[in-house]
Amino acid sequence: LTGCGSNSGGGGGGSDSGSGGSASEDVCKSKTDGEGPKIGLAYDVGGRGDQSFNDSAYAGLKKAVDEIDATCVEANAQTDDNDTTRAERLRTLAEGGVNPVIAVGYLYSPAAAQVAPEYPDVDFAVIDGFSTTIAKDATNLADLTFAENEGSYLVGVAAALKSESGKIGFVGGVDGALIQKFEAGYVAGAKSVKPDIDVEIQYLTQDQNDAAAGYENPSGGKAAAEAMYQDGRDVVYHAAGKSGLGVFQAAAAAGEGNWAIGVDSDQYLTAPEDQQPRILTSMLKRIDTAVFEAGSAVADDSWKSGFVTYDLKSDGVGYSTSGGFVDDLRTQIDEAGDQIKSGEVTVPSEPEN
Amino acid sequence: MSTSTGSQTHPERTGTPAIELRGIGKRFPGVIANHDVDITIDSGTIHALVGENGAGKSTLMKILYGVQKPDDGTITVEGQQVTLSTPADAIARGIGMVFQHFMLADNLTVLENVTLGAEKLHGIGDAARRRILEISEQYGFGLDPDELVETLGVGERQRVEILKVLFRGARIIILDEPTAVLVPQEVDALFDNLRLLREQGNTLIFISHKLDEVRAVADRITVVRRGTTVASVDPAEVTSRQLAELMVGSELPSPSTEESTVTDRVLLSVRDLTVLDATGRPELADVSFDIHAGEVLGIAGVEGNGQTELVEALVGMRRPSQGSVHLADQDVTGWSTRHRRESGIGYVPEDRHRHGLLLDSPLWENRILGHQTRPPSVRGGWLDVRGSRKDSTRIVEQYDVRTPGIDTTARALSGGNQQKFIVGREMSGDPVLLVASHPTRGVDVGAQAQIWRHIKDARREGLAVLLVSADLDELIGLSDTIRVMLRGRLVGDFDPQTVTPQQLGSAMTGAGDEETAR
Amino acid sequence: MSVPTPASSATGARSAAAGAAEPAPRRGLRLLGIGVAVFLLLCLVRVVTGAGPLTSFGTLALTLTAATPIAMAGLGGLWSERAGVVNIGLEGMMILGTLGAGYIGYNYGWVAGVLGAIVFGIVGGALHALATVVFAVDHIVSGVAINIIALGISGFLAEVWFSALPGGGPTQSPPLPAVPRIDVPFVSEPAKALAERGWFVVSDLAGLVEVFTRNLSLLHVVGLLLLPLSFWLLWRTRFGLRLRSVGEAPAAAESLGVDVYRYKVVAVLVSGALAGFGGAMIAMVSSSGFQVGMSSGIGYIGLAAMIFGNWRPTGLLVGALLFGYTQALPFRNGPETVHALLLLVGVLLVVVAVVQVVQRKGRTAVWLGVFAVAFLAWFASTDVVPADFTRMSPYVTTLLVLALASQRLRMPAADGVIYRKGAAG
Amino acid sequence: MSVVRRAGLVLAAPVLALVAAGLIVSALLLATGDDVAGFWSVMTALPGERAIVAIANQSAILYLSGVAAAIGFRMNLFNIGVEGQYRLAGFAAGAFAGQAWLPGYLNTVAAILVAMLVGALWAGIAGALRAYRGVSEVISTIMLNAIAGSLIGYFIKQWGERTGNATNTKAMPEGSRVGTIALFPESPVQLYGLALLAVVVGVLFWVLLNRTRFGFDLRATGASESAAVASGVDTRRMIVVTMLVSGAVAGLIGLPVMFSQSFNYGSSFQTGLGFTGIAVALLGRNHPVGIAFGALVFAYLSQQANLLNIQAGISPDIIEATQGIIVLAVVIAYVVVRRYRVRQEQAQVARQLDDEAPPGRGGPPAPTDPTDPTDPAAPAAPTPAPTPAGGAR
Ligand SMILES: Nc1ncnc2c1ncn2[C@@H]1O[C@H](COP(=O)(O)OP(=O)(O)OP(=O)(O)O)[C@@H](O)[C@H]1O
Ligand SMILES: Nc1ncnc2c1ncn2[C@@H]1O[C@H](COP(=O)(O)OP(=O)(O)OP(=O)(O)O)[C@@H](O)[C@H]1O
Ligand SMILES: [Mg+2]
Ligand SMILES: [Mg+2]
Repeated sequence: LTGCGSNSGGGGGGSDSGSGGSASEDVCKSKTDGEGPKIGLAYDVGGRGDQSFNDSAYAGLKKAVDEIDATCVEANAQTDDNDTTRAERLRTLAEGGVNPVIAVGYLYSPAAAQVAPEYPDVDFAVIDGFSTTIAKDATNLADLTFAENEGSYLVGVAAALKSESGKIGFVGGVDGALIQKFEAGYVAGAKSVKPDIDVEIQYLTQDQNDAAAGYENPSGGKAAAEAMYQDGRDVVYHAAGKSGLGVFQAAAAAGEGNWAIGVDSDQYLTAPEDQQPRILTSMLKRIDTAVFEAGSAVADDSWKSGFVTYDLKSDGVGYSTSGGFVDDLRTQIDEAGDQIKSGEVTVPSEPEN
Repeated sequence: MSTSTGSQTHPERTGTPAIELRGIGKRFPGVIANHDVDITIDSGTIHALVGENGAGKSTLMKILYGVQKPDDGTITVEGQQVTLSTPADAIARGIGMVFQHFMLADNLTVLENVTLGAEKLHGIGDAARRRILEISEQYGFGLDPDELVETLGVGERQRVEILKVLFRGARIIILDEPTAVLVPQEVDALFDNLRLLREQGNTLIFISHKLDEVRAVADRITVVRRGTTVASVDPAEVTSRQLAELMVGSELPSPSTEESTVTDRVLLSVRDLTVLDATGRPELADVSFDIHAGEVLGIAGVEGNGQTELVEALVGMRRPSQGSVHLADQDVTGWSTRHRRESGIGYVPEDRHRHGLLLDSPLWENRILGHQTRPPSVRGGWLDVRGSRKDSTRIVEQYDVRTPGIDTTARALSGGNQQKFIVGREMSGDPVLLVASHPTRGVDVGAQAQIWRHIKDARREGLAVLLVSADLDELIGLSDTIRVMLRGRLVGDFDPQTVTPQQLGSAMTGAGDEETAR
Repeated sequence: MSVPTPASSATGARSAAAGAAEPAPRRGLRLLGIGVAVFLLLCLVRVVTGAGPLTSFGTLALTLTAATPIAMAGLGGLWSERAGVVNIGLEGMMILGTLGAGYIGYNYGWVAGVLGAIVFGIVGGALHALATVVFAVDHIVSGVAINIIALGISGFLAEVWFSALPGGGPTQSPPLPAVPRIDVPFVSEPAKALAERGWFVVSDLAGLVEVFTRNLSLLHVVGLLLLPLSFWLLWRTRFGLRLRSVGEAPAAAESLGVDVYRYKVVAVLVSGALAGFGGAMIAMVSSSGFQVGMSSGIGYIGLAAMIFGNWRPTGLLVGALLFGYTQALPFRNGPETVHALLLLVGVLLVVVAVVQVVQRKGRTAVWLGVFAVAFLAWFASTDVVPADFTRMSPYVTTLLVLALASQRLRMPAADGVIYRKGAAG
Repeated sequence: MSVVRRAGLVLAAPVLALVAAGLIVSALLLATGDDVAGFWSVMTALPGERAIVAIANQSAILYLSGVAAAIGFRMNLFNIGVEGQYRLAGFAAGAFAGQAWLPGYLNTVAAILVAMLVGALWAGIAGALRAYRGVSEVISTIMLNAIAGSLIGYFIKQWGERTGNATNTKAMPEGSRVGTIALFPESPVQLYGLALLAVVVGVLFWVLLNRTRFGFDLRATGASESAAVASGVDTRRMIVVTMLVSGAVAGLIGLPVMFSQSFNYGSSFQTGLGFTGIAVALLGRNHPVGIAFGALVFAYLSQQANLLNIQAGISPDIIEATQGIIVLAVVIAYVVVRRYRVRQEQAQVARQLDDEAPPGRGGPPAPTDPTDPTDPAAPAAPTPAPTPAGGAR
């Protein structure tokens, strides 16, 4: 399990960011020529700087720039996008001479499925996507998906082990299939340690089309987590993008004995100093790896189309150890990880009811 | 009678004149509201200003009060030449003005309305309250400082307006048509107040269309025509008729009765009509009357005694809690406004801007208003634009509406022309009943006569008319029967052939005998 | 509101007269009475249902956090509309406030941040004043445009200002310095202890005391004080009289020498300042950093609270608290507490229905009765409200209250009316 | 006023406003050190075939949204609920079409009707609350927007189906889908079939407003409620009906994309159109043609925003700010131009009066009909010849 603890910063390999640095300078603007591939990255709503999902993708981009001499072009999403505007964004990227085009977020699936066949010479990838279920024959299209439930299982184990009150919480962004995967894994992991553990689930919005309320709502995250801590829940895991920053604020305010668990990248590394002591661990979803590998695949001509799953076995998900707060629990967590890898335990991907 | 050229020849009562206006001119886009105006107003006098609608009286007074800036000319107040760019400047010079239309905030109390802008004098608290009560007592206004203005009647509002001026210690007081909404008794009370004010050394400038009043109270009368002063006369030396002819520059008509056209076919029958307000107090109580084809029933009354409610109940804008309305043989009590209008009720509303017109729509669209379900402007669910335009042209011609065309917006017309258009519209489609509320209010004499003529013509054809008016001469001149409304009830029944305005006035205030035999 | 509203004159007219006549002190007393009664009922429901969070410190604290920015926006609306300028641009001014708090607060500390937010809000207000007062543009159009501009500008400038900062990003500022919080010594601790006992009324009251004595943000204190201050300024001073007169009868005000434009401009600027201040609360207290789009409609809700509160400070506070409370509940064991709320609503409806019967308003009473039965039946037949529905509670509650309360709203008479100088007379 | 001048005046405002907006935005970009030249080269670049179609598509959608909002605005109903109405309606139509209870295009037509019905009902709630309980539609529609979002979330969780990480309604059958129209044969982006709804709605809106009794009543109520009441308009009914119509049109907003592209309602459903529609309607002065202009401007700008981001590295948010600035600049320009026109018109009225009135005589003439029985005999007293007052002149 080496990949999980070490070198797992959101900043990836050559990250030069300091204690709280996330997105200091923009590598795509500062570097305009390189031998490697020219990568086009279309962000999800929220964009670079969310210190989790999108930033993780950016970290992969940066790693590609640093390690394989890639260059890059970025594009931001807008809240009122529809499939056509998303497709248009991908086309503009493709026509700008980039290869591959990587779209962050499953919302790009229909758009990528439509655009990929139009540009057979460009490779397309969708993080979390399902585009290849729509464009089934495209050979230049890949969906880079993750076994978030497996990673979440591990932090669930950590949460249950760390909790003294026997009450823990989960704050999700949008109540939908994707985040429910996090929830399901987390709850399963926790119950595997303490079967009667009390897990409170809060979603910031039920409205699937309101990504802002789910993922860009720190005050909502703070309110939800605050309630949980006040209710005696001592570990809260979030899968809510930027809203999670509010969860950390609440954890810091709740003080000693209360913990928060980050998501996507190692959020210990990007958190302000006062919050760091409260961040137990983070569920790592190696979007950075996926982005980097997609770039490399184009460079060395090894593109794989179809679904590419990043799971525990392939180090595509995991947990972080920065801060050392789970050092005493690592054996048990890793044991759980091994059980998953060996297939002994199958982690559910949907909540029970 | 004598006329004088300006004030030079006029003997001055007390030293320096209070106001001297010299060569005042004011142009609005395309309109010369005032030009070459010269007036001298002596200190301690009541000076009246008369003139047709749109002659420029109000504009002139607004200039004197700093609301509008003159383009030319000079203003001298008590011997000192001044520039008045805001009302605040005028107030500082001791000038106060009561506007033609009430300038009151309904949702504020009397105290707040009075102290507004003059807070420095006595604050906005108890000191101010005491001062208001003092003035109120001195002039017998009987006002409660803490009452909301919206609950006051017109007479009381008028007194609040005057109180506002007095509170500021104004020595020169302008009153723009203060009597338009008052009954004779209230007018008398107002005049007593004016005389009292004059005795105390104040100067009063007073505008009115009611020439008898003007002659009764003024020390000097200046006539304004087409934006300029044309004469300054001594009230003792002119008749009202002469004054009026000075105003328009020609001879005048007046309302006059003629042989009765009343038939015995009852067209409108109202029985026990009662309308309650929000608190359940009756605004209209057990009102019953009939109007026959060819009959004009005049309703006299002090404003706020239920005339508005009666009219609106007849037109269907208010729901009666009790009683019935029959139009010809049909019970229309439960009908909507639209249904009633379809069945032949024409309606000339009291407030033409609020109820009669779409000010920013062209005339031909205004032709459709109130006739949305009938030819020639509408056929089925569809507008008949051509029909409407054609008929608008007819109205414009037939009713002498002064306008460049039917595509002009209603707002661009003067009040009198707007009113003529409304009357023309309501007369089209052969109504069986015309409900006319103050049909000539604020309309100048020329237009007034035309409107009267049209009403009489239609009456001869068998139209029934309910005429509500504050102009007693108009009521007496047009009506076949006059009834008086007091506190929501019909209290008197008069024959216009014999009744005098004074008799009507006392019935309207509840002072006189309730029943006068016909 | 704003646009000369059809029904406000059609249906509103009858109620307006009734509502306005009541003298202020009596109205205040009555409101207080109703407040106490509702609170007691709440305590009772808590004891009966065992839904502790109904009056817990956490719920009340969160209520305060949610309600104060709403109240600030509402107060901003109050200032502006009392002077006759409809301000639907509050949302935009609030967004500018969050941006100001983020940029200035990050660079110069929290005090500067709050002031920065206020200044940014004032900039929004100035734009609105320029458009509506100077250019006589329709108030709604100007407000909508300002909302769009503010959102766009905040996103644009955020990228310029924050992208390169550690902890920042194109859509967010780095964490901002904390605003001090207040603990009242000798009160907060005993209150906390008492509140945790779960005693009927006593503990509930203690919870209430605790909210105002423990961990109370300084900005919230200031914000709450701004309400009585505004009341005093607007209803007890010469300045306020003039300002309100401009919203009631601008022509009359001008005829008495009041500079109508100046008061309108001042009111709209204050409005912007208040909205900006609310933005500072969102960025620095509700959360601890600027985030694009973080105002998320609070400006509109504030406007709604103001209308709800009949263009009065007390009323808008009640509206904001109601909204904040129902927004806080779902976070506190939502399915159960919102379920308990059903009982409260049911009982309240019964009470109001009885009052209506006494006042002989049969039809209203029947309607209320039907609703009351429905709520009570819903309460009795279920144990929880599905989580999906709990988040609707602020919105549904607001609609219900407005639909069932008799409408006695009265907006300033010249609200939304475009006034041109020289129109007096 | 000549036709040319009239047309010039109509065009003056938008042109003035666009120039002003351009200057303001350039200044802003200069201040932040952005690439102003790049901005203009992107913004003024002639859109390619694909972009033209995309703009047409987006315009059509925005037009529908603008009309939905404008219907309310025309009678002073501030329906900010278009957002919630079209989303709920889109969901209902998607769910209905997915069920395929009816064959082929029958299903399509029925789904469109369902969308209109649901949109109308959701707006109707606000209308009824306003008409019968006096609840401000501003508040109620804000609340209903939020409720609609939660409601859709609940329904779709209960009955939706999962595709990867997304949850959608069931895809509608092939036979019920509406094809696209190829404006350019080569372009991969084609015009949504239901974009033509915008044309239909536009024409109907114009006819409704200007040629029907209902439209007249609606405009009259908007122009002066009191006058409308006096003319027999039942304002309560008008409020409810207008909200119903507005909501029904709102219901159409989501359909072009759904029937030609996504074939279901799901996570990628386009939101925010309701709010943009308000701005578009206001920009177009609630006029059928004006709204088209507004929709085109907004669609063009957001189309270019994508490019701006990728090609010039400028945040697309500047485009949103630009849209707002244009709205404000246009209304200010309109006010200025309108004042000018009113003054012209009044001057014309005054000229007319001057021409008509015989010189040297003031005021309107007395009735001239000598046979008029109401015209009394001339007074016995001779009319005094008034002396001109004052020494001036
Ligand atoms: N604000 C204005 N803008 C343009 N024209 C105006 C304005 N006010 C007045 N006028 C013009 O000036 C003329 C004089 O108007 P004014 O109100 O002074 O008449 P008046 O003598 O007071 O009439 P009335 O007896 O009806 O009160 C009007 O006929 C009108 O043409
Ligand atoms: N505020 C204003 N702005 C522009 N024009 C005005 C204004 N007020 C009046 N007018 C102009 O003045 C003329 C009508 O003035 P006004 O309404 O005083 O006439 P009137 O005959 O005195 O009517 P009324 O009897 O209703 O007072 C119109 O031609 C109109 O264009
Ligand atoms: Mg006039
Ligand atoms: Mg006048």
